Amino acid sequence: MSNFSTDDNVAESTQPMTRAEKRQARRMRRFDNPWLNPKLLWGAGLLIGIVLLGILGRILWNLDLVFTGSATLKLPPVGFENLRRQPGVWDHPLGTDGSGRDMLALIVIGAPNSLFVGLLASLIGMTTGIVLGFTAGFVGGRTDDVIRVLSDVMITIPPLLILVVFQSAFGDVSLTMMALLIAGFVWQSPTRLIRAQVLSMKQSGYVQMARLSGAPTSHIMFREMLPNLIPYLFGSFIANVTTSIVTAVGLEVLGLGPQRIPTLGRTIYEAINAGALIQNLWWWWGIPTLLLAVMFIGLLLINLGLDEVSNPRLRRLS
Amino acid sequence: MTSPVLTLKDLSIEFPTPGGVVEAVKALDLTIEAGRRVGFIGESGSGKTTTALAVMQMLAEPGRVAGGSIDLGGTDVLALNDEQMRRTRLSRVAYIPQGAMNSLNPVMRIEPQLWDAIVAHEGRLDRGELKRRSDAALESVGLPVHTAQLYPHELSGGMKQRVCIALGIILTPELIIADEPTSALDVVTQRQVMQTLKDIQEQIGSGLILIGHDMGLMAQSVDELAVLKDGELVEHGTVKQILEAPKHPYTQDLISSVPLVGGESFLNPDRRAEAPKRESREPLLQFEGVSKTYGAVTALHPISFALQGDTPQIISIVGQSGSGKSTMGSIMLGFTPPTTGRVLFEGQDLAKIGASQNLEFRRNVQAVFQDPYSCFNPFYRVGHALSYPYKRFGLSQGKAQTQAAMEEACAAVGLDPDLVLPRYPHQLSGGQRQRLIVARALMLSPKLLIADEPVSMVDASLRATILSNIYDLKDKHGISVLYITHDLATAYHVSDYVMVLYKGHVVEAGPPKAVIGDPQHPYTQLLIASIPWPDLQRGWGSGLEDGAEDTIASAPPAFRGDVAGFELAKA
Amino acid sequence: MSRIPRSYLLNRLVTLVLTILIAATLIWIIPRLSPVDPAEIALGRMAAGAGSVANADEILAQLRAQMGIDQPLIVQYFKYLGGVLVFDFGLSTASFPTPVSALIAQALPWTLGLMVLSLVITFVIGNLLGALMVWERSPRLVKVAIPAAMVFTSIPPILSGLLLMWIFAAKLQWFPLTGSYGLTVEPGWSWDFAQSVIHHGFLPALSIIVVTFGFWALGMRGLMITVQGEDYTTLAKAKGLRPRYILYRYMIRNAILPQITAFALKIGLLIAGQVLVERIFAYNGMGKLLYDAILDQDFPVIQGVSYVIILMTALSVFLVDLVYPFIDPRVRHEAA
Amino acid sequence: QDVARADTVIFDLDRTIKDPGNFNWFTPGTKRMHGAHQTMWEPLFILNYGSGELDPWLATGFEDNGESTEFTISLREGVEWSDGEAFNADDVVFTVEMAMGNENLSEREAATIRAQVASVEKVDDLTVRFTLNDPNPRFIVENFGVRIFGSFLIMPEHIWAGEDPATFAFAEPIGTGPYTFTSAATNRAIWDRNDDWWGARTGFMDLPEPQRVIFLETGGEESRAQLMVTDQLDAAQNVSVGTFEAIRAQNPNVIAWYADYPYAAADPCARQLEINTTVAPWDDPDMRKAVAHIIDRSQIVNVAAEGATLASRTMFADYGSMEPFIDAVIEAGYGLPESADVAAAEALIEGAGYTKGSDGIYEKDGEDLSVRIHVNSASTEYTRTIDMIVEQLNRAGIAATPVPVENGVFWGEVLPFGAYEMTYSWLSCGSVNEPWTSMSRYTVADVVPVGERSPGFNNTARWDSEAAASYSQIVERMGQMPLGDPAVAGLVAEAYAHLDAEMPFIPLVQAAKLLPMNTTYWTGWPTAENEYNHPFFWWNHTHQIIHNLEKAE
Ligand SMILES: Nc1ncnc2c1ncn2[C@@H]1O[C@H](COP(=O)(O)OP(=O)(O)OP(=O)(O)O)[C@@H](O)[C@H]1O
Ligand SMILES: Nc1ncnc2c1ncn2[C@@H]1O[C@H](COP(=O)(O)OP(=O)(O)OP(=O)(O)O)[C@@H](O)[C@H]1O
Ligand SMILES: [Mg+2]
Ligand SMILES: [Mg+2]
Repeated sequence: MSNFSTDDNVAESTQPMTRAEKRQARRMRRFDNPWLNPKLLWGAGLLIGIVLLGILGRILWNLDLVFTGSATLKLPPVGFENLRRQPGVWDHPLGTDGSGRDMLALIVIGAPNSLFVGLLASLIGMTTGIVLGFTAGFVGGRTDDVIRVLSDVMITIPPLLILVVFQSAFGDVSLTMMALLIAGFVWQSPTRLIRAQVLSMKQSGYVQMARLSGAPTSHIMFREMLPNLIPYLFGSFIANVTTSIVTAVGLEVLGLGPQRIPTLGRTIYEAINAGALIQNLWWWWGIPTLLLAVMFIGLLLINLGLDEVSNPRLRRLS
Repeated sequence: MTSPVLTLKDLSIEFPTPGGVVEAVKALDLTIEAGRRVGFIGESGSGKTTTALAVMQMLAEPGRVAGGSIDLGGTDVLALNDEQMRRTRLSRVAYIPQGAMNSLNPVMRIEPQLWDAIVAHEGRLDRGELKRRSDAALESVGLPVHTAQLYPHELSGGMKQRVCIALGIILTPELIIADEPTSALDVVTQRQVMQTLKDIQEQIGSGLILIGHDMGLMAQSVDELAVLKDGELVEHGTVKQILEAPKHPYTQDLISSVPLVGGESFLNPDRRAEAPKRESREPLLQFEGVSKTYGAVTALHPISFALQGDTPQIISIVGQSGSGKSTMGSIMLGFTPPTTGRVLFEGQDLAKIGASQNLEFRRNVQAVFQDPYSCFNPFYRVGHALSYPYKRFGLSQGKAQTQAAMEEACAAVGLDPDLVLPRYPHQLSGGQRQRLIVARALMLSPKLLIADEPVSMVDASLRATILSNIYDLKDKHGISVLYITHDLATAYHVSDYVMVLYKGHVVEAGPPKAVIGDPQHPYTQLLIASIPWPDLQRGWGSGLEDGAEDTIASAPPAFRGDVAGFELAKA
Repeated sequence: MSRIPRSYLLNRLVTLVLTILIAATLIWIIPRLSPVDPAEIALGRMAAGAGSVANADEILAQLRAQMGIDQPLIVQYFKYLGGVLVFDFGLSTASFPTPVSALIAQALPWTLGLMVLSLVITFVIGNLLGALMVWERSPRLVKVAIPAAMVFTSIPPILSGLLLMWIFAAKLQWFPLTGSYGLTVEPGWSWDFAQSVIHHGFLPALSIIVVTFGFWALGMRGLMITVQGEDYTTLAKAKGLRPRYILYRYMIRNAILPQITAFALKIGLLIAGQVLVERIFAYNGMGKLLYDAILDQDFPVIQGVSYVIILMTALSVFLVDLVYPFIDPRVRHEAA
Repeated sequence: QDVARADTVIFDLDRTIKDPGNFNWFTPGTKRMHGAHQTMWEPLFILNYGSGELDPWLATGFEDNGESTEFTISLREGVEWSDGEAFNADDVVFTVEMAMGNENLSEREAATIRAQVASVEKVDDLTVRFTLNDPNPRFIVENFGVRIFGSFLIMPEHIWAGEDPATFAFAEPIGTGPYTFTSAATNRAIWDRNDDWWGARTGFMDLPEPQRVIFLETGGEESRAQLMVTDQLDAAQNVSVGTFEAIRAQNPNVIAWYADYPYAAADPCARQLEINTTVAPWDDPDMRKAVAHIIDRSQIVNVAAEGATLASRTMFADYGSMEPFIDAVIEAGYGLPESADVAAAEALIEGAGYTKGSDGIYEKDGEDLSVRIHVNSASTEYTRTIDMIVEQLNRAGIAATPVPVENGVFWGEVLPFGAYEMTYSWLSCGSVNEPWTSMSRYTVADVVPVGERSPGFNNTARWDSEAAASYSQIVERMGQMPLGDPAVAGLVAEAYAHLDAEMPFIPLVQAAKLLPMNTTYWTGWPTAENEYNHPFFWWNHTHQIIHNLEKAE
């Protein structure tokens, strides 16, 4: 009967013992192995689902259906009817878009693409953040000043500007290029935060201890400091994947992404451009949005789960 | 006869954990009368805090009261609902938490933090009334009224602790629970704070539970003692009863192992071995006019000394918190560059040590840091902290030998290596960690060991064991030790030479028997007087009186009795 | 603010100016990295309208002169810097010869009004919800509902805007479909106008709020968890304070501090992110201006808008730096 | 003052009014599309797309000196500016001379006048004479007849005199039209009827019925559709077929140019595939013809355009006034079929020495037959059509890849410099009532090497063969003939033979604009059945539309 519980199940302890005990036992197992965190597992499951969708889809589905005019336009998913009273057909279980492209094929290709952009951008951004953050925190002095001003400046420059210039210069961007560009806008916060962490860790007992043990700088940086940042880096990475995906989709929805490669953002862009809402072509914008939401929930759950893994205070029994 | 303010009947508290249910408190029976002071004493983890929190109904997850009852002046605490319990807190039972240093909201001034407590229980009052009450509370704990306008970070630890006490008494509760209110404070401040607490408790006539593990402090502060061990109440009686005739072996042990200035030494004089000879003729460590300033604060005034180190010695540095002890240690390690002067190790200027000599220097100079909590990388098992430097300094001759060395070092500080080494730092208590750090330093057998409060977190009996181990090893391996502490009693026993630091100045120095046994300088006298003795006959000194500050500041330093191998330049 | 030491102020000012200078330089350089010739593009755009252009060379030379790109780069650069200081970004190429500053002056009030307001609301709501996710006394429903609501964050703002438009403007007709004020309302200090502005701003603001509050909520959650474990929270409870009071004055008050810095840092990014919402609601703020400029490849306008965004970000960071010590008494104005 | 919705007509504006206080139409930007040249500034003539005739407006007629080097325009009597000043020859001469004397006035109409006119003089108050640099039988329709979008608009001398035309804002604009400027903001402009309009007084025309005209920025397809559904808009900009059907399902009062497919009205710029004739293997006319055979126009119509357009039969826009010339081409056997003839294409490709590889792609000397098609990414119409064509080419054995480029880059750097192999565009745009304008855009006179800008964006295909030379001669001859000369149709067919033989570009489909029009408040919209003119209400001819509107019961 404590007032201190912060988790969802405040009322639990007043329940009859038998049920509570069973629950308790289950939670206890979970507690024992933090990685068996249900949030983490669910989150990872959702993301793996997206990847599986990509893999299985490539094996089992005819990807040539992503081409314009592969089918009747604007067919609804199976079991629905569109405004023209055409029913959905099993040849295109999720329907087709306004150019007669198969929705299933579109998402089989598009969803992993969107995830890929997010992961890659985040990976590059984090790596940059780690390198710069460590350098700034460790070397200090001028280098620190330069890095700080640089990240302050980069935080102020709107990504749109760079993308517009890039597109007018090269006409089109590839997924990788897109990821690189987005990475240019997600490295600043990791840099700032890692720098702060490194500065505080530099003062911490165990770094002092390592110095006392005659450890070289590389050892201190990579063997003493870095491992402790891992939970944070993971969380930050996941958060950045989300940001990157949202940024990518935002740019794609502006028409500023890869032009020819199906991604979820681009599909939504096309749907909106074609007036899919008023035409009640909900599957056209709804399915990619749903997948984005799934990805987002997956990432969110992983993030929450990682929090609990790395922060025992959250890992309550009740 | 007064009525009891708190009656604990058959109280059991448990924490279900993956490893099974921890019974933190087992069938505790205790009654506290109004106006009485009861001390809870016992080793770390014995359930002192848990009991107090149960009374507050603030047990940490997943703890729960498994049985028994808590009766607070006629109210069954366990039957209260959330709102009733909220109203009970502070107005009827006040809790001054362990670690009061961080217990104040950093972004609020002191005054509103006092006011909101009143308002939460008595509703809106007018400003003048609030101000009158809060000023009265602050004054009653001996704080100037203007403190109300300050932010917590602008207060010293002692002041913060007193604010917490002021908070605790502002609604004149029936019961005050103070959880180790002075463990983070130095002796001088501790005395002042305890005095304040006692006075005010007497004034409002409430009951007081004082939690702690310092027998001396208890002897000086409480009427009754409750000795806890492993969640069980092993002994309960008046202080007099317990001090004079402890029944339980644990209590007996607790009382007998308290080191006393002038008391019996806990060291083993027979074990003195012949120290190996040093090669270098240069003094081991030399300070040449070293000082350190942080902005406007002068942490250390210029000081010069030379430690020859041919015969290993223990030099103690004592002083109040903030007197510059750790700063001095850090300068010796080369972690903090001195503002003026230079530090020489075997004739080599620390500021000019190159990368190649660095390893050699590190090998020779080791340290035990003051705060053992942060000294272990949470990512690694604690064994890493021991084995890494051992290998790094080329002492290791294979895995098995390293393991053996580690085990030996653990044994020397009273730890079971099998139990401790494979654990992660968060699985160890503060005391265990501190001992491991000592073990690590000993294992590396340096020429110079800087030990900054190496035993502050362990209880009295262990403290004696560890210090005597250090004492033995110093001779065996020829280690000179700088022992930084504010525990004058241990300094008295282990050291060859004592320096008393006051605001960065050495105010008194000499052999311990002279300096601590017969203090000349008013500051040293103050320190000695502030020690709480576990002896009811002996009063708790007079403490800092008005004008004492000036006396201390103006008194000339007293240097007495040289010791061979250590020369302090007398400025 | 007499309490701010001069040396600190000076230091911050130098950083501010330096940041702005470097950023301004970057936005000048970036478009010039592109191999395309802006004059050719401008000419191309004329042709795109009509399918052909007579006397192209003459027009091209004119365009070059108007854009100032017939001068050496270094001259262009210093002219640009000089101009930027007085908010002179040259003339828009797409609606020549309107000065970019005039376009920005037209759009800025709307952006400040709507975007900044909704950003502030998002900030407040996001942080509040994030705090409730952690607070021990939040109803269970709240704790489930908030993470569920955060799913909206995955929706592109344009889609949320369209959905809201579809429901509240088209179907229910509670709010107007487009514009920043009524068709026949004349701008001015009248109640009619104010009412109309609020009525029109509601949906665009809502579509921004819905998709962005999640970021703040998530950040706040982490901070609250830390604060929840602090000793002062425990003591607050032991003081018998009302839970809600503890939430606001002890927990949120402390947890929000880092969020404020983050807000200042993100302000520019957030404005630039709302481009499409402004577009679909035909809400003529900076976002819409930027969107049109992107479509028109109107670099002076893109530069001008970017510069204003940069300025806003840098200024808010500067302000937060100055104000921070007042909201967090532990931090002092130190030049470092 | 408040005007009832029933007395207001609301037009859609697809862009922001960047500078609502500026009505200087000589400088670029949207300074006349939000009502200025639809309600306030009237043209001298209006070209009727149905009949090909010039309907007189502020002018009553013109005379050609027979060599098309001198034109004399007669102005209508009694025309007044809305401030009461008379509109006369002085205004015309003043405005034309202003355009001629100011290189800075870069709007297309001003630049064209500058390029064509040698001098202008006032004959009397209602007569103006233009002398041209070169003979140009199309001078009037090109400059004063609203042939495409706008016309050279006459400004009041008594206001503009003494102002610098490059910077004058004309913030309190006046015109001769039946509406006067009331207010404008970035997203809308309001015009109110001038009940004292000269036209009604002189009997030129009745006062138009709408008391107020509003041009409103709508923000995109979805919102304009919603506005249309909820009767907050009377005429909308282009929407897709699906959107149109959805609007109509919710608001049956909404109509379009045709009552049924393709709904949309043809825009004057028919779409085509440009082929750079200097790049191998597309320098071979057979290869170009093969591509033409592969392309299935009906599929483009049905898929890319969702049925909202028609396949092009020739290079021309399918207007009533162009019918004689289109017929001439088709009768001569040069028209294009709607569907593909892949077998014929294969024969041509194999004839050029290619064989089909195992991947289904043609090869020669170990190299795949491939082509990169540049496409302007500004519109989904462009990209969708090219997607379709790329598909068709790939299926037929040509490895085609699309290269999307941004609008400005496309027009600024790709097209004029010939920096493409194939591209989707509408470069034969121009003819709406006579064939020369379009045909003249492929003459050898405009051929420059790849890497130099094609003058006037003409013949970017760099078609420069013998056939091209013969073609150019015929077209040149045609250019000298007066408008309406019956011999022209024959010459068109003759010239078209060369185009058909060498295919420097491949006509694809008509460009279509599906403009929803709302009959809830107003009827009398231009439709195929009521074809007083085309429905592009952002053009200078919108005066006609507004005069035709009638209140719905
Ligand atoms: N949250 C918890 N989860 C599991 N066990 C706990 C928890 N809190 C306390 N315990 C256990 O309860 C027992 C009593 O702890 P308590 O904090 O009361 O000790 P203490 O006597 O106050 O010690 P100290 O002197 O170190 O403060 C310990 O064995 C501890 O391990
Ligand atoms: N890094 C620092 N920056 C600023 N001031 C410091 C710093 N380190 C120490 N000080 C100041 O120097 C003085 C001496 O500090 P030091 O840590 O040496 O005290 P100490 O004697 O070890 O005290 P304690 O017994 O509390 O450990 C104090 O006033 C302290 O505030
Ligand atoms: Mg405790
Ligand atoms: Mg210290």
